Order: sequence, then structure tokens, then C-alpha cells
Amino acid sequence: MSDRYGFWRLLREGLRGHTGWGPAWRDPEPKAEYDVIIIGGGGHGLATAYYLAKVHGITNVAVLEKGYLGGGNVGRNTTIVRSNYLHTGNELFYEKSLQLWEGLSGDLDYNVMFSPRSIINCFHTDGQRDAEARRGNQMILHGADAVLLDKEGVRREAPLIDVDNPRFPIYGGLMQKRAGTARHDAVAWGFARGADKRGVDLIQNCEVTGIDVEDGRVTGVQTSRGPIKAKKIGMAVAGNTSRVGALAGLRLPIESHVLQAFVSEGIKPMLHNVITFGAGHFYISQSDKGGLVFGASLDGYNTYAQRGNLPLIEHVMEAGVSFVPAMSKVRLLRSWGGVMDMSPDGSPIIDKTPIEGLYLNAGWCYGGFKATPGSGWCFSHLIADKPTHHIAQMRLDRFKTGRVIDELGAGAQHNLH
Amino acid sequence: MSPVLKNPLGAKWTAGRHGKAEGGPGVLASHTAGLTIVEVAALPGQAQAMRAALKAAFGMDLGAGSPAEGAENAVCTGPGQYLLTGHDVATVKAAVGDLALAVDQSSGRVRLTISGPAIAALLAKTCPLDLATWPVGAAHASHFLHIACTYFRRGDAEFDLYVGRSFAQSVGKWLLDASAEFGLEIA
Amino acid sequence: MSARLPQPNRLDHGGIINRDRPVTFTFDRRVYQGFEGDSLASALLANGVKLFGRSFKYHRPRGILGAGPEEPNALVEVDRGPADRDPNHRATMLEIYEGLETFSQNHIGPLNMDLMEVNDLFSRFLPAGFYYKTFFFGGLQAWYRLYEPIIRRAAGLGRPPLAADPHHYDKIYTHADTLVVGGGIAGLTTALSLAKAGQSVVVCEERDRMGGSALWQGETFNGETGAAYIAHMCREIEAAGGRLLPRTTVFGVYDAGTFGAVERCHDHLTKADRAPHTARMKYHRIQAKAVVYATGAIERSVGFNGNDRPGVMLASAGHTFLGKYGVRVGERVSLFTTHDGGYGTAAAFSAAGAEVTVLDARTDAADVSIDGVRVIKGVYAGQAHGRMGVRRVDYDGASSGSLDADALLVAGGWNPAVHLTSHTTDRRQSKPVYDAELLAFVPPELVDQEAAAGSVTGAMSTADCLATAQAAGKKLGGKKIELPTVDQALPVSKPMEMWAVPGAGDAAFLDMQNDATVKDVKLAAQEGFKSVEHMKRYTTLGMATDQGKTANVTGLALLAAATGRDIAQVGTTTFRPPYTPIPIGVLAGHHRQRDYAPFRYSPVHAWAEDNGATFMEAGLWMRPAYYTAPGDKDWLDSAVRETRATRGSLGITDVSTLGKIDIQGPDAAEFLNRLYTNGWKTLPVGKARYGLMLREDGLVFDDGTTSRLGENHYYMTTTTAHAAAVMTHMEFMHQSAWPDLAVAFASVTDQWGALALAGPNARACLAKLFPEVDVSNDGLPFMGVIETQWQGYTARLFRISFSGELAYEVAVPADIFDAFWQAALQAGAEWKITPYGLEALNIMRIEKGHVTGAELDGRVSMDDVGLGKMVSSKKDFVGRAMSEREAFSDPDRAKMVGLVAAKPGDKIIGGGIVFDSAEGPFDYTTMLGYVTSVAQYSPLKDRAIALAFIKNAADWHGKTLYVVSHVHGKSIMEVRAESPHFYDPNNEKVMA
Amino acid sequence: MLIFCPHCGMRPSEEFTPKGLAEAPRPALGGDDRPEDDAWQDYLHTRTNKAGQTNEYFHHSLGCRRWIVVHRNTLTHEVTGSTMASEFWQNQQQAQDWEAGQ
Repeated sequence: MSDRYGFWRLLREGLRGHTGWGPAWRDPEPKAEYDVIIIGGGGHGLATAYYLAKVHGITNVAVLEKGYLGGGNVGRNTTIVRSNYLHTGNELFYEKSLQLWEGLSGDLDYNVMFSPRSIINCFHTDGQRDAEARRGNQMILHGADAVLLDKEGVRREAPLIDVDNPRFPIYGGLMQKRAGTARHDAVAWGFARGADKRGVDLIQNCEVTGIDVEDGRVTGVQTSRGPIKAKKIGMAVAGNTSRVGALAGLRLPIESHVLQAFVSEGIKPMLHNVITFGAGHFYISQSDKGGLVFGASLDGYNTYAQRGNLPLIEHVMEAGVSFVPAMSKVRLLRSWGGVMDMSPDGSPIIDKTPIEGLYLNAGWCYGGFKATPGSGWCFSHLIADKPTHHIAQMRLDRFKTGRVIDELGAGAQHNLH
Repeated sequence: MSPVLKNPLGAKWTAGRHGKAEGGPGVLASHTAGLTIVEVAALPGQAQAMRAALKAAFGMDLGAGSPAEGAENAVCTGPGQYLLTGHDVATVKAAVGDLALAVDQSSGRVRLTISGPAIAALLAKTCPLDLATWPVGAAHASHFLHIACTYFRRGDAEFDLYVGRSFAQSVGKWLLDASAEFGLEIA
Repeated sequence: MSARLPQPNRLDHGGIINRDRPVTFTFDRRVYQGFEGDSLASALLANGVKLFGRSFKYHRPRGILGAGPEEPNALVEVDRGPADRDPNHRATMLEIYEGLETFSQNHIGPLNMDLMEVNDLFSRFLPAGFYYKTFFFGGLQAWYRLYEPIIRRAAGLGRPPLAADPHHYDKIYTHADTLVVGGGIAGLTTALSLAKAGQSVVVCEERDRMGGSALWQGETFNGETGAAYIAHMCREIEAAGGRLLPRTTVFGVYDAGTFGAVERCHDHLTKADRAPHTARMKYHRIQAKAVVYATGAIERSVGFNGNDRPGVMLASAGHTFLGKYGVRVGERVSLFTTHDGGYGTAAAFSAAGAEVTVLDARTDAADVSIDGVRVIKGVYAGQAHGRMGVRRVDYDGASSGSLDADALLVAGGWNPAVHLTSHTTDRRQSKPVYDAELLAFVPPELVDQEAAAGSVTGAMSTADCLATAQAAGKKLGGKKIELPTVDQALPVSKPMEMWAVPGAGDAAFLDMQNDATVKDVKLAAQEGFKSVEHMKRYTTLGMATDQGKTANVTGLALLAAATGRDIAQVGTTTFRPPYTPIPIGVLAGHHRQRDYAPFRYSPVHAWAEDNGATFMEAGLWMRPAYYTAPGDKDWLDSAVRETRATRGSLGITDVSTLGKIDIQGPDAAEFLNRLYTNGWKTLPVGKARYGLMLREDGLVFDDGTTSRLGENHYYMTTTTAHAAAVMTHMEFMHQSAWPDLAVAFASVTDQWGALALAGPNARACLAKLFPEVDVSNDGLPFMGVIETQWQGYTARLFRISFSGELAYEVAVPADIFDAFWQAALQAGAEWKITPYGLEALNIMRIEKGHVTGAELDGRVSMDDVGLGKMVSSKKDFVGRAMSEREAFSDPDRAKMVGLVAAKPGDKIIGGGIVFDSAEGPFDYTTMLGYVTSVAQYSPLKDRAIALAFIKNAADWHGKTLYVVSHVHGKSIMEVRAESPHFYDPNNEKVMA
Repeated sequence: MLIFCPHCGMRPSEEFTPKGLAEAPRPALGGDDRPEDDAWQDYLHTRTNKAGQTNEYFHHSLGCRRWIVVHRNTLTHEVTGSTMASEFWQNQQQAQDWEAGQ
């Protein structure tokens, strides 16, 4: 019997008490050796394993996860998917990722609920409008879509936004219609199930405690469940990159910062788009379940604790209520924090490391969730020795060469991006 | 003839009663127009010498320079850093010489004096610090509803607030908002 | 007061409500009456209402489960109009007041005939995670346009408010030696012990009054009633300086003794009773040196079929309604218990005249004899019947049978409210720990500044709770106080382990709001979602508005059973703030909409307002964009008029917003040398110089002029946008890298008002303002500075120009700047002096080729903007090293160029992309560059001009290019490239 | 969170602006270090970024406006010391003690 999902299967299982659903993935013991080990069973690690198996036919792969699959930032983000970047170094990659998102549910046989409900970045001055116009134009030149809205356009799209904001009036917004949201856990689970089905071993509760390097190349890892050999190791442990990198003696251009996120109680639909308030670095969308999902900037200090503090929370609520005044009476249900791999220019790194056979996927800053399929796709190509042009600029040495990809123009300070 | 000083607090800052009308005012506020304010900041390593010079010239006893050791006319805003009132910049510069920077801030800072029975409740809304632990004469640089502000405790229920001039209208408006429930009397 | 209406389920005595004050309110437009002190839940129950709402997924009819903040079912809307709509209010926490109007939520048609109940019929096809497995047909578009909109409409609970919140909110910084969370008898006892030791103590109690269950559950203390004992304890605490905050929820624990709490001040009052100018709610940010968690415990249900029927409720809830409100929720009451605690409730109901049957799951329960109470041992509730309210209960086990019942109370054991103790779990490196005897999670070992008191510790009897309170007081340095003697104590025992009864399945609910069932948990385990986090996320158990307060532990216990693990091994999910939902607006406090951020105003803002200025934001500043004069058609018309007047005769503009920094000390020149790319040591006193600062990464940070006012005295100006950042940068470099430099500096931005006089008549006007100063070209040459006096005040005259005209900036103290501005207007009247705003300035500076933030966007090098020559080769400076990286000399770098529209009337689009062909292909490989700044009309060129960055910029001078903007309907505009210095390239005018 | 300012005492974190980890001093002015050398890279980009005790720059921006280096635990947020930035790099012993105390 096919284990594909779908309406008819759901109907059949419903009639027989759902006894036929098998595990979404196996729970294998680690083997002594694999062709490729991916450290990190988050979205990127699982996606990498999936594409290694699916695109490159490399199936003797283990994904080693310290905790449970999808327990990192893929399970604690605000689910926004977009490809609205200015620079070629980012836009080629994120547009590739968005294209993968558009076919992902079908590809994975798992409904990841990608919903192209559009993103609107609101701006407040003529100068910001010009900058957004440039960004929109450059997006289009990279094959993405963009629409420049005026004030009334924003009002039409999002009637509950206070475009006449008495402090920072909104002049308009840059909209990407193909952007949207997805169900974050489903992305991890869908990739996990897809990778597992193709033979990848997903090994949970398996912490990597050492990376074995001989003569400048990797030979395997030490784990809480014993040593495992492999000639190629991919690190996809954003949030813990410095810690895992240190196991191989790497010092990396990464700081760890917390980004808090918030969800309200469920309410009937009040916001359709993903929409951002430039003056408050605030973003918000409404989930299918009805919760307003929102956040703003980093707390700013280095941390590995997945929680933040009140001053930033207050700031987020101030911006939110200023931007969407009606949300004042909606209740906050839950807040949480994710540890971000902050790079000095705000853009990710997908590259080989100075250690042969050790590959690095890191520095996602806030952008990790939307990058999930693209990251897996590109990282799997790199590991399979078929690097793609999408990540040509996401080099580890760019801080030495000066070829940085600085979307904000904020300079070499990790927490400003 | 002397030019008219422009009121930095804006049109809403008018003498009289604001907010709750019944009973006595919970908060009294006044603004000192034309006050001479000079900021001094010691050069590296010169803080103690600068304080000695200030003591010699003006009799201000600033102790070892902690925030608690201020004087009404010498409000500590940082290490070796003070807002002096009542002396013009030339006099102060002459006193501190090369030990410190001295700049006129008479126009740059606005001083509001607030007092009254509800002062603790009011400041609990505007300032994150625990004013109950401050001695009279202490100064703390902090914020007034997000706006940089130096607080100086004049008396049990009396404080000076020093804020930047360009922020003064917002400070005034927000002070009116915050003290409305107590009743505010502007002198 | 209107006539008294009957309240059929209200007993004629008992409770701590005020029976002298009947309160009339509505629910779904029906009028009811309760008493002051009632919650909406108790008042409606008193009136025989059982049905309060519908569940989220299956729209099953639901009543009341709990009596407090744990309530998952009874969510109602309080409606005071679309702007003042308050959805998802827990009926158990909503205090009624005269005229309160409430509505049930989330149904189509009347509450008792909800059309969405059809979901329940199909519930077998909608198990946990069903949506991950379907909705593929038709692909992305079908999902987005067909399936998802249906799901979105069906989801959500209450209706959202649709306009700005009319209430106001305060943030209060509250300080204490010790915060006591929970004002039950344990919290109050600890608070009293601490207050008596001289500590400042704040006690926060989420419910409407202090005292918790001691108020009403019938125990006596030293012979006093609970209410009397609590009242005198409260008086003692307050007498010792303690603060008692009822209706205050501590929602989160943060670092270093910081706590978030929300106090509800208005929601229980009629509009008339609310003091004017006071806040609806106060958000207390509490800073405390120590904390006592006296948060109590929350009862849990047991998984059995039909355990969600209206009329099935927690035993503690039934007891609360009876004891606190005098409301008897049923006449024929079945009570299903797993421990002795159920008997206290049974006795109370029996005493209140109900016919009570106890279904005790334990075969070995001790015999208890209570008048009128029938006990059946070794049985459990197997199924509750009655769609709109329980009618019959089937029991099973050692014996089986069926009972007529109009209420079924469930005593499944207690879960200590450990939530707050786990918000900062990392401090203790431990999550709440599972106590296999108590069958519950208890707080982990607490750090020195923390203590726990009362039932949160797992203590069950009141006496034990008091003992933990005394221990907590002792730990935190409190004074020993005499504990009261407790009489008429309620029975307690550890519970029997029974999370779900045999046969519990599809209709045995754990998370009542999200409709997560016993079967769902098993399905999750079957599908490999074995981590507690996986199970939670897959089934959504614990993700409803109650965050699983009654469901989580049961859910993970069942997961443990389904996966063959211990509960301790499975562990809890992570509790996150807020403990209970709090309005977003209260955390925003005062800072919203207009008061979101302060305004910064120039000293002549009022004048500009009175004289036709339209303002634009520049950071926090408001700056005049243009002044509308009679006859101006639009903003561009005004800006062009202002430009012409300035270029033709005399303009005046306010530059007070520029950052200004006073720098003094023997090493001031050395400091500037290190900050700026160019050299400063040779600048004579009385001269200004243009300077460029880099960031450490070698890219341009800011530009401005700095003047030497004295041997060791400099005055720096920065851009408005970067004023604060430059000051911070200087402080960082001085303090972290070069602390020995003998220099000090201070921001004097607010001290000085400054204006620019520009145009051919600027000198004449300046001479009129300062008749005693030699402002001739010799006396005040280009980049010259003079410090002088104006009417007794210091005035600084700078011969500098941003507009490209002969121009001066004059700074005077802000106090007299308005007067000086008026004087300048008067002096310039004979040359028709014209105030100009940022738009005109923008035209002029683009004509001149001067850069602003549009060009200096943090990504350009000195070379990119044509200022590479401003690098001194003789010295090191901030950013030098990094600017020597290879990318900086990449020949492909885009550099600044001027663009001129091919013909008058053509527009150049800001943010447009520059190509060398009008035909394309247009893609990222063919783009040459982009437009940063546009003057839509340059009087100089009689057409639009712009600044742009393009590859090989110099090679394109004199050639035709095309500006393409796809986001403007693929507009393609022909332009000619030029040097960006359109106007007076040899600086003849500024030096004249 | 509270942060200890050597001048002002314990203050709420909103008065401070964090800048990032203080792991390496600024290379000397006029030195020979190339931008790609460790000295510059460690100052600007590369971080050990430990989970545990770290040193981090904070600016007391809504206070005395001093830059301080705060010794903090990035797992627990506990602040165990702070010093003026102006003294931090000069007192390498202290920096080393903090390192050793992790």
C-alpha cells in the first residue's frame, strides 16, 4: 500500500480508526559510517539531507540531532517566506528558495501550508520610497516580483494598518505578492519524512561532541551515541555554529543573539498580508489558526538562552499598537526567543571550510526559515561537489576580501543586522 | 534690549491646573527660563583635579564624584561630568582650565522642577529607577519615558529634570499625560 | 435599582458576594442578574446557563470547566462597540458590573444551533495533523484560493476589534525587596513574615481579591472564618508597609529579578465608576531582589468520553462556585475522584442540598461517611451524556452502571502552577521536576533569591501549605510568625494514577479548546511524534488560549504511556510568558500612535508651522520640506520657487537639526586626525574643514564640517541622521581604543540654533545682521569662521555652503534663535529673503553634486562618491585598514555620476535602474547601476537631474543611458551621464 | 535584565546599547596588520562566541554615556562584573582573570 498522503487516504483511515498511519520517520540506530553526515536536524539540515538523496542520489546519509527534529529555529520563528532582497548575493539565492517553496507541498507530499499572501514593507519618507523602488526593481531583474504601492494602495491591501500614523505616516509600501507564510513545523516534518523515505537516517537525541580531523580533513564525529565516520560533514546548526565549529577548531564570524517572537490569541481574520512597519522594525502576519504572529528586532546582547527581556517586548508592543491600533485589545498568548547566528554583514555563509570535507551552512541572521528549501538545495549541491551560482557570494572569506553582502548598510557589527 | 527667549515647552505648557480638577494638585511643575547651565567634562585622569578646581572656584563639594554626591548647582551626569547652574561658561572655563571641557548648555538643556504629594507615583511611570533609594542631593542620568533625562533629587518630594531642548515639547506633553490622574499645577 | 430577578441556582446563603447589590447584565442579549462579586461564569451558572461557547475545531457545545484563569472553554466577547470590543474574555475571570454586555463567540447561527457543529460529525476524518496530509489537489493556487480561506474563516475565536483602542494604559516601574506571586493564604503568610522583617513586599494576586480558596472553602483559622483571617492578615501586611495588588497577574519572569505584571483597574467597573484620567490597566515592570512563588495548583480532569460536556467541570470549580459565589451547579451531582480531596467537595454539595454520588476510582479508598453522599469505589466515569448539558453518567470499573446527573465534577489530581518557575529555567539549569508520588511536576531546586510556598510546592493540606510558607519566609530572611490552627480541615491524599480511563478515545478531551483528545496523543505517538514538543505541535495540545493549564501534564503522561517511557523521561514542554494572555496594548503603555516616539523640534518650528511649512520626518526631527506660498501649485512648484529665489537673490533655511559636537583638549586635533580620513593638524584657528568619517569596515559613515575655534577647541557638525551615531562612535573610539587621548567632547546639538543664508545677497544680509563684523571675502573667506556676539549672545559665523551658493551658516543659542531668525528675515527683506525647505535644498545640493544619506547608504566607499582624494596618506585613521581590502579597488564598483533627463518634462525615477540600452535585455547582469537622488526639476538644467551610481562611471560621461523602473510600469527614460557637479564645478560662487 | 555600570550602579538594560563581544582589542594605530590578518578580523568579525562567560561592550547611552565591558554568562544572562571600556584593554590581567573564571 502506498504511504502517500492525500484526501482519499485520510478518508480511508478515518473510516478505520486511523490505525494505518505509520511513523512519519524511522528511529534508527546510528551506523558506524556514512557517506555524509549532516550535523543539525533542523530545517536546513533536513532539507540538505532530502535534496542530497533526491537530487544527487546520495542516500547513505545521517542527520544527527542533539534534541528532537525541528527543535531549533525552524520550530520557533514567525514563518515568513519572501525573496525581497536588494543584492545579487542574496536575491539569487532567496528567489531560488521561493521557487522551491512554491512547489514544496507537492514535492514533499506534505502540506507545508505555504500561503503566498504577500509581504508589504511600509516606508515613511521619499528617500525610503526611492530605496524601496530600487530594491523592487532589482528584485524584478533577478526574476522575482515586486509592486510599489502608494499610501492608498497600502490602505486597500491592509485596512487595519494606520497609514495615517500621526507619528510616522506611511507613504507607501513595497509589495511582493508571491511572498507569504508557511506552517513552520510542517516544513521540518515534511523534509524529515521525505529524507527518511529515501533512506536517510535521522538520528535524534544524538549530540555531536567532537569532530575528528586528520591531516586537515574530516574523518568523522564523536557523538553522545558513539563515534561515526564520514568523509564529508555538513554543519547546519545555526544558533550553535560557534560551539560546533569550535569542535573542529574553527573560529567563525558569528555572534549569537536572541530574536523574540510573539503570537496572540486566535481571532477571526483581521490581517491578510505579511506587513512591516519600517519605523519600528516591526512585522506582523496572521496565522491560519487566527493568531497574530509578530516581532521586531534583536534584544541586542549575546545569548544562547532562548528567551529575551522586557524592554524589547515593550518596544515590540509599542510599535505594533502604533502600526495596527486595533491590536491593542487583542491578547498576547505566548512569546519565545530563537538564537540567531548573526554574521557581520547580515547575510548567510554557505561555503567550504579550511578543513577538507567540512562544509558550513551558517550565519542566517533572521533569514533562516524562508531559506530552508534553498539552503538545503544549495548546500546539498555544494556537498555533492556541484556548487550552484545561487551561493557564489555567500563566501566565508568575504570579510577578508571586503565582498560583503550588507542589505542594510549597517556595517560590521553583528547585532545591527 | 534683550531678545525674547523662546519657550521650549510649546503651546500646551500653560500655567494653571491640568488633568484631575478635584482636590489639591498631586504634582506641581515649573520651568526655569533663562537659567545658566554649563556642562563640564573632565579630560582623562583629571576628574579629581577638576572637582578640586570647582570647589576652589565655586565652593561645590562634589566628594569623590559618585552620582549621590551632587549639589543643587552641580548635577552629576557621569564620571567627571556635571551640569553646573548659575555660572556662565567663561567663568567655569576659567575655573577648570585645561582640566576639563566646559560648554554652555543654557539653551541646550531644559530644567523642569516637579514636586508634590504624587511625585513618587508620577516618577514610577516615567523613570525605571527606584527613587526611594536616592538620598536628597543625588543625581541620576536615566530616561523620562524613553527620553534621556537627568534627575536630581532636591528634597523628599521635589526633583529637577534636565532634558534636551529639542525634546522638551514631548517631555512637557508626556508629563501632562502622566500627571493627569493626579492633577498637575503648572507655575 | 431594578427589580430582583430570580437566580435559580443561587443558594439563599453562603458565598462572599454582595447580596445587597444585584447587578444586571446580558449574555447573547438576554438579560440576567447576579450580584456584585460574581464572575460572569458564576452569575450565568446561577441563572442555570450551561452552554457558554463552542470549541475551536469541532465546534462542540461547551460549558465551564474551571473557575479561574485556567478556563479553556468559556470564552466570551465583551462588546462596547467595534473599537472597544474585547474578544476571548474568560467568563471565569470577568467580573460583572451593571450594564455589562457579553456575547458568545465562534459560531454560525445561535450558540445552541451552531452550523459549524458539522465539523463534529466529520471529526473522525479530522484527526491531529490532518491538514498536513491533504489539500494537495490543485496545487498552490487551490490551497491559497480555495482551501486556506475556508480554514481561515473557520479558525480564530472571537471577532477582532476594528479600530484604535479608546482606553489608555500605564507602565509602572515597581520596586520591592520581595515580590510574592499569589495572594492565597500561603503567599500572604510569607508576605507577612517578610514585611514584619522590614522588607518592602509586593503581593500580586490574579483574582479579584486576596485570600484564594481560604476565603470560601470552609476551614477556620484560630477559630475565625477564612475571610476574617485573611482580612486581618492583609491589614497587618499593609500596616508593615506591604503592597497588595489584587487583579494583578504576574505574567513573566525575566532576568535579574525583573517581573512583568498586569493590573486590571477598570474592567470590573462601570464607566461611571472609573476614576477619570486613570488607566484601564497598568503594566508593572517589577524589580525585586527576591521572589516567592505562591502560585497555587490547578486541578486536572481525566480523559473519558464526553468529559467536555457542558456541566462536566473540575471539582474545584464546582466547589468554588458553591463556596465563593453561593451557586450550586447541579442538584444531582456525580463526583468522579482519584483522591480524598473529592470528598470535601462532595460534603459541601451535600450540605448545600445536592444529591451526590462519588465515583472513586480507587478500590482501596478508605471508607468515608458523609450524610447523603453515596460512594461507589473502584469505578470511573466512562461516558458523559447530554449534548447541551450533562444528563447521565455511565460508570465502569469494579462495577458499572448509569447515573442521572445534571453535573459531573472531576477531581483528577493537582498540577502545581510551576509555570513561572520555568521561565528562567536556564538560571537553575533545571526544568520543573516530576514527582512520581504526587503525580505532578513541582518546581526545581530554586536559587537563593527564590522560594516557593503553598500548593505550588506539592503541599496539599492547608496546614502543609502554611508550613511551606513559613519555610519560604525563613529562607528569604523573614520573621517567624505564629501559624494559625486550622479547623474543619478538608481531607487530602495523593491521587491514584489515572490519566485517562479505559476506553477513552475520540471523545475524551484533554485540551478542551483545541479539541485534542486521548486518541490524538496516541496517534501522534503512532506516527513517530514521540518528543513531547513534537506531540504538542502535532496535536496542538496546550497551544490554546489557556496554554494547556488543565491538559499538558495529562497529555504528556499519556504520551509516556503510549511510547513506553516514564513521565520524568518525557519531561514537560517549555512554559513561556505570558502566564495568562494579556492585552497587547497594556505592554505598549503610553507609547502608541502619536506618542509612539518623541518629536524633536527646532527652536523655529512654531514659526515654520505658522508660515506654510509642510514637514517631513528626519529621524525624530520634524524638518520643513517646503513652504507653500500663494500661487504654488504643488510641492515641486514651491521647491523650485525657493530654489530660484535662493540662487537668484537670498534664501534662508533652518539647519538647527545638524548634529553638533564640541571638542576640547590638547589632543583634540589628534583625535580628529584619527576619526577623519583627511588631516586636521594644520587647520588654523578660525577655519573650518570638510571631513569624511569611515566606519571601521572602511565604508563611508558620515560627513560634515569641523571648525577650529581655539587652540584646543573644535566644533564639529554631523548630518542630522547620524548625529547620535557619530557621538556614540566617538565615545567608543575614545574610551575603548584611545583612552589616554587628552580630549573631552559633548553634544551641543540642542544648544545651538543654526540657519543658513544662501545666495548672491547672503553677504549683504549677514553684514546687516553683524554690522561690526568684517564679513567681506577677506574678513570671512570661504571656510572661515568667526565667533562674535549678537545682542549679547555668542554667535558663530561659518562661511560654508551646502547649496553651492555664496552662503553662511550662523549659529546662536537656541533660546534666542527664534529672535535671530526673525531678525534675519527682517534684514533680508530688501532682497526678498525666501525660506527654503529640504526639497529646495535637495535640488540645490544635487545640482552641486553634494551627497546625502541617499548616497551614503552605508555601502559606499570614499572612492565611490568621488571623495577618494580626501584620504591623507600620512596617517592612520578609523577604517583605513579595511578600506584596503581587495573589493574596494574592484574595477566593477559602481561610482557616482550625474544624470540629466534627455528632454524637459521627462521624469527620472528615484530607485530606477540604469542600463545602456532601451531595448534590454533588462536583468541583473546587464544593469549598470541605480539612481539614488532625483531633482524632478532643476532650474539650472531646465529638466530633471539625478545622482546615480554606475559601473565605470567616468567612461559614461557625455553618453546616453536609460533609467528603467519596472515598479513604475516598466518606465524607460533616456538620460545623459555627466559629472555629478552640475553647478559651479569650480566653486567660484561659494568662494566669491 | 540589570546591568552594572561602574559609575551609575545597577541599571535596567534598556538604558544600555549593546555592541557585541569584546574579544580582541583594536589593532594599534599605524600598525602593520593587514585587514585579512587575525588582528583585524578578530577585532571586527571573528568571534569565539562562547556559550558561557563572555565579555561584551555596552554603551550606557541613556545614562552616563560610558562604554563598559560587561562580563556576562550567555547561557544564564547572569552579570558577574563590569568595567569601564577605557580600563578594560589596559588591564589585560582582568581580562585574563575573567577568561580564567569561566
